[in-house]
Amino acid sequence: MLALIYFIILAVIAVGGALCVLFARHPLYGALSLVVSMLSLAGIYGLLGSPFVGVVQVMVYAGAIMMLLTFVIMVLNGARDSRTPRFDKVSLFVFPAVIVLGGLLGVALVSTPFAFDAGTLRGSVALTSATLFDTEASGHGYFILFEAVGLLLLSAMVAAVLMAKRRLGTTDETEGGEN
Amino acid sequence: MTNLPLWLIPLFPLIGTVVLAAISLASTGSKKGASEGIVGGLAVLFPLLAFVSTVVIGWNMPTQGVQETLGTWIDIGSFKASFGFLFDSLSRIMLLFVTGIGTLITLYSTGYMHGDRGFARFFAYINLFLFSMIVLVLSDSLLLTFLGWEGVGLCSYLLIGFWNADVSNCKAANKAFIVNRVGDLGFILGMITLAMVSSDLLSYRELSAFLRDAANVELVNILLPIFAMAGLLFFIGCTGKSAQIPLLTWLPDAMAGPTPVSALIHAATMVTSGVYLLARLSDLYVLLPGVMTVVVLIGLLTAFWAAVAGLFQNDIKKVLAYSTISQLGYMFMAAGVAAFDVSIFHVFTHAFFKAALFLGAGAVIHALAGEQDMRKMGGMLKKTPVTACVMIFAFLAIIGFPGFAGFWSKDLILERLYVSGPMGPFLYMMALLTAVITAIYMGRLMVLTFFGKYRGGEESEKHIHEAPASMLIPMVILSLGSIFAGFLWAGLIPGANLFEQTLAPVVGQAQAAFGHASVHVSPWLFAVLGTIAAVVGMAVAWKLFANRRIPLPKGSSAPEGFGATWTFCFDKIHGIVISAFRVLAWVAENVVNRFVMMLQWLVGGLGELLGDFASGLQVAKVRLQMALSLVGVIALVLIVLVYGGLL
Amino acid sequence: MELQAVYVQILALILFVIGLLTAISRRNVFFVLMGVELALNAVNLSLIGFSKTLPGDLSVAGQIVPLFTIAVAAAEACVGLAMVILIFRNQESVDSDNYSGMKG
Amino acid sequence: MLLHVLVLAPFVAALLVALVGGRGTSAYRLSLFSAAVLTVASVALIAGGDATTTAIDWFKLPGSDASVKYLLGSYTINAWLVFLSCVLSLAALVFGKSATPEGEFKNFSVGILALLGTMNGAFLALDAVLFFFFFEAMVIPAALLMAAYGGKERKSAAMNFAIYTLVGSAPMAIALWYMVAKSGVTTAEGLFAFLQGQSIETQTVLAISFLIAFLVKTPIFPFHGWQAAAYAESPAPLSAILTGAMSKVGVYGILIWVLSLFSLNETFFTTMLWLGLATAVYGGLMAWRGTDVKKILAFSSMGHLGLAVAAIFTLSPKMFPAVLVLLVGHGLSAGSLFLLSGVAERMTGTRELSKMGGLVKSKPVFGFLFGAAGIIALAVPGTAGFIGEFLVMLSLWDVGPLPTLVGAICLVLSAAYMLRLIQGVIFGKANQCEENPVHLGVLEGSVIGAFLFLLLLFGLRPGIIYENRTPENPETSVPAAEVVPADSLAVDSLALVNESMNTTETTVQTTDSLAKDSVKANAEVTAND
Repeated sequence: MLALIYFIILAVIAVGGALCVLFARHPLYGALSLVVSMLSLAGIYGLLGSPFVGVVQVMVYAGAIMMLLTFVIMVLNGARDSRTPRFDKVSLFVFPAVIVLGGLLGVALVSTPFAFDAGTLRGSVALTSATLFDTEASGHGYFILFEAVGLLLLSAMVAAVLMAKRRLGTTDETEGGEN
Repeated sequence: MTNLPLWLIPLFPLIGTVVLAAISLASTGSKKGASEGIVGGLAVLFPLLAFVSTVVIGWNMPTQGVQETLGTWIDIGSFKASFGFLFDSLSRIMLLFVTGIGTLITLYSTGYMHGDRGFARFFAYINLFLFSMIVLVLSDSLLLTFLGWEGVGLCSYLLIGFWNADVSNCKAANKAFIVNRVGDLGFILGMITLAMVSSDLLSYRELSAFLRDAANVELVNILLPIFAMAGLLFFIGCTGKSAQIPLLTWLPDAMAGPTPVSALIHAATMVTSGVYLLARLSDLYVLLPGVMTVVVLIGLLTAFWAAVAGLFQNDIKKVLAYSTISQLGYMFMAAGVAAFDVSIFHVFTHAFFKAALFLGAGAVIHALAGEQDMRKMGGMLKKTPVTACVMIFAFLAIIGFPGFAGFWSKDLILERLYVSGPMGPFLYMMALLTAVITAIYMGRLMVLTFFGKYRGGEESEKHIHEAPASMLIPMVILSLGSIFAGFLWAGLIPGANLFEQTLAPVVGQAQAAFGHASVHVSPWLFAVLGTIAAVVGMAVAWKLFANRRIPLPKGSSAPEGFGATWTFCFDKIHGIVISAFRVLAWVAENVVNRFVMMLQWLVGGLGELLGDFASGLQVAKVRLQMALSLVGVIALVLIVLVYGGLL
Repeated sequence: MELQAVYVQILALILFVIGLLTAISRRNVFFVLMGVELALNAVNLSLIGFSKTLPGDLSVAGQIVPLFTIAVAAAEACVGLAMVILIFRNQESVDSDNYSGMKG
Repeated sequence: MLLHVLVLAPFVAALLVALVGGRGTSAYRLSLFSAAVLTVASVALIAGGDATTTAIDWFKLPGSDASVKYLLGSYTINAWLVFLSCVLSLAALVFGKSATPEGEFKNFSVGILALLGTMNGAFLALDAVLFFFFFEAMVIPAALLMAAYGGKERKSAAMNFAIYTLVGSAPMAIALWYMVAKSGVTTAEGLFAFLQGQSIETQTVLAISFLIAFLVKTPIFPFHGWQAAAYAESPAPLSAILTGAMSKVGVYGILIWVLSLFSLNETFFTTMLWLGLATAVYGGLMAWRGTDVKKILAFSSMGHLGLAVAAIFTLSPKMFPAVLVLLVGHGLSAGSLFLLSGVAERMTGTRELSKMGGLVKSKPVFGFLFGAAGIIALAVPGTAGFIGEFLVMLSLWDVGPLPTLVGAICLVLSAAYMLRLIQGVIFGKANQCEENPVHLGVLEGSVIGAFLFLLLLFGLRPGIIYENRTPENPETSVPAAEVVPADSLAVDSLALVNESMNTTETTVQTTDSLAKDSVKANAEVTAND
């Protein structure tokens, strides 16, 4: 009962934050409300019994990524069109389509019987580390995946540095990248 | 008994071909070309060796002949064929005169072709021809004969188109090859028909044994329609190779080749292979009286038609070409009344006198620096006496003047025609009439060429010269042959029937089986009538042409007016067939092909339209694209849900 | 009334829908990025929610995968923002419609 | 081992040439060397008789539990076709040196070697999906080479070629997928066993789907729209490979992947027989009217292959050697004619027959080779072409006289257009200036010479081609569980098809068969005497 109440509170905050993102005029407001939404999601993760994911959510998402985003928004704030209209003709098509999609999925969800299982494992740090690094118990798969993600992050960083350097970006290259 | 192996005979010309072809190719780089002495020597040497080995083998030949199998050619279970040679009395005679006359004409050519750029090439072809011809007559099965059969056709093509810088020569060569191809199809289909019964029957010996065996009479009777079909098809092959109606148009055109080629291939040897084939298959043909009637009628028609056509020709070689066709008609007539030995005898004598005539004509042409129109000749008797003598002997032989070779053979043919059956007297009369016409057109040729005054220009008269010795020697030898060859089977002289005795083991049984009407007429009567025909013809020719003013030619030497209609009527018929195919080809290209292409473009155009339509749907905005892709996502979700049973 | 598994999924669905709407219908490139992040979060939530419906060891995968998702999202944000900066330098615009260079 | 080498080594060689081969002669030498080694390997394959590799699982086909096997096998017919593709690729590389622009030879040779690998793969594959993979893959290098080094209209010709062949094999892909999904096996014998249980209508539909792909590849009227342009616009060495080896994949496919798999009814055979004959006549007529040297050769190829297809569908017992000899003979003779016509094109600067001529005078050796190749292509007795066509006519006769007659007309037509071609190219007056810098290289000339020699050799000893060289092994019938010899599969099922044909056939006259028997008996009796 208590869990449900917590859940409802957190869910309302999360949805509210998300709606703020959708309707915000300025990206900065949007970013801030997104942080709120993510924080409440972290709470829900904890509520559901995956505290480690929640913590990572707070640290990486709400902390690092959103900070980066906010920073960039502030840097580029002088853009002449940072206040573009929120919605246009495309939205007229997108809204019904997405709502139909959501409706379909919702129907599917509601009509499918499933429930929490009492025997689920708690997503603690211990469990996570054991799964990721104890290769004898859980096989090599996760470990290799973990290494690969590390490599991906590294290469993403390198790519970002390279792209952001002024000299390297010629007009042609950017257009190619965009397409 | 020790003897030379049979494969030695074709081997020599084959070596000659390879050697001469190598010389020809190797000497293309040099300006002068290979030494004519060496090339000529080699060219004569190999046919001569073949002739010698033929004589040696022929001398020791047992009566029933020698058969040699060299190895398997095709063996696919239901069809077997092997390389094998059969040397019996028939192939002996054919080989003797093929290699003998071949050698003589090669010798002649060394003089005739003197100074030509393709000297070595010419002799390579000639040797290849001799090889093919030897294979043709020496083989022991139809399939191997066919190798020689197409081989000689191929050499004929190469030699007619020898001077290939002139496209008209090439056209004549193509015509010869293609018309021969049509005949060859008859040959192939005939072989296939026989092979349907059994592939063993393609072997001459097996075929004869099968047909002669008394135990097979019923079986043969059942199979008679198949055999009749095969016989007819083989005869079509013969009409192609031996220039009989309806496939005869190529031979006059074939005169585009060098004259020795005309003498060797288109008079003495290759064109007679049809007659040879009929004699080879005599056991088959005597069973088929219907087919034999066709053969004799075609022979008669050809002989008569070609003789008349010979009257209209102005080109000296064309006259001889039509005369060859006409004489071949005689041979087929003889074969058609089952007188195979006589037909081969006429082949034999004809080879001598027609080769002599051609070589003589070649010498005349040589003397006149390439002039072939008889209307520009005349009075050559004094200028080239040796040539004239040779020609006169050969002329007397061809018209059947008593004592000369042609007299004996033609006389025998006429006799056999008369006694052949109910149609005999009619055939005899027509043949005799043809003999008169033969004498007329040949007399015309002699008169226009050798008598009267020279009608060419003053300038060219000075250059007239007698041919060199290398040309004269073969001519003299051949003229001797055309005088004396007939005595091998002189019907009037008792005991002088060596030729008949020789051939008896091969064709005797078949001829006896055919059954002649027992009419008995004195052979002297035929001889007298034949002589009268020759004399009358000569007299008419002399009367008509000796003192008449010959109109000087304008333009080509082709006949005009009625002569042209008569001469070219078969060309017209061929033309109709060819234009039918041309129309078919036109339809194939312009209707069928267009239609297929149109279908192709229709489908292609539809595809292009669809593509344009699709690319029109494409939008430039990334966002819109993503939005549109939502529709797809929805569709996918719907599908999954519906199939998952959730909706 | 207890917390039901389906509630979590419905929340995830709502968040996903809002994220998708933001990503597609907003023109400002920052909103596009944020919409994508939101949708990713919704998916993470869905994964964890479903993993809790499974017994024992089976539930582990659903709790590990969101970690990787977050890492990939970090990489994506990193590269994406670098690209935004780069394009902004050339085009002086954060309107995603202006970026379109596609040929139809 | 040899089989693996023949399929995989060309790709390795192509890779090596691409990586190591420099600008100049090293690429030439390397590619020539590898092609020569492969040719030797193919000869060894022929000499070694039947062989199969052990199956290696490759991947699972989506939608079925069948696992595609990498399984190769050789029996008489495909070993010879592999020989053709190897030897023609070697020739193409020899001629390619002068036929490609300066410095482009490396890429050209990479393409040719890759093409060789795919062709060998298609010929040797015993697994249907593997076969299909190679069958499709060979279009890519061929179309690329065509588009890169061809004549004026090369782009559209290559496009046409690629679209035609790829679209043509789409039904085959579907039919194959259906069969594999249903049966769960991909090997030929497995599919054969599966198909035995299907109704004749199902089999016919599937067979037609297969057939269309092969008819397009061969090509058979009316699926020939791509052919003339593709052959004419390709660089001559590629045309030689296209006609000499690649078109044989179509005939091979009809023989092995249609006839031996499916049991079909007589209507089907008759239709295909007449379609083949129609192609033969049509090709002959079109070649006769053609004005472009390479188009004439293209249509002539079409005619010959039409005859081969017609022969296949006679289902006569003589058909197998007939088609094999015809294919080998045609591959060599048409290949050499295409190669030579490419040289002629460079000598005269045109492909128009009316503008060529006189080459025998200015280039005697070339003239000799061209004339000889042309005459050999006429099926003169003593050449492989004659044996092939004669046996084809024999097979046609088993169906009836009318098909034989049509086949015979094709022979006359082939004489007509081939003589026209020879006359137009090498005879007549020379239209070009004498100082032509293009010459036939020594190596090029000797390659053609070797081809012509082989044609003569096969013409005199055709047994070399159709004899089965498998060493006699009395125990082969016992351990058949593991590896079924591929040849027995092909031949057995063919025999089966024949049987089913013969039971329905009524055209064989009883008297004839009676006569045949008694003649045989008679011959034996006389032999004993």
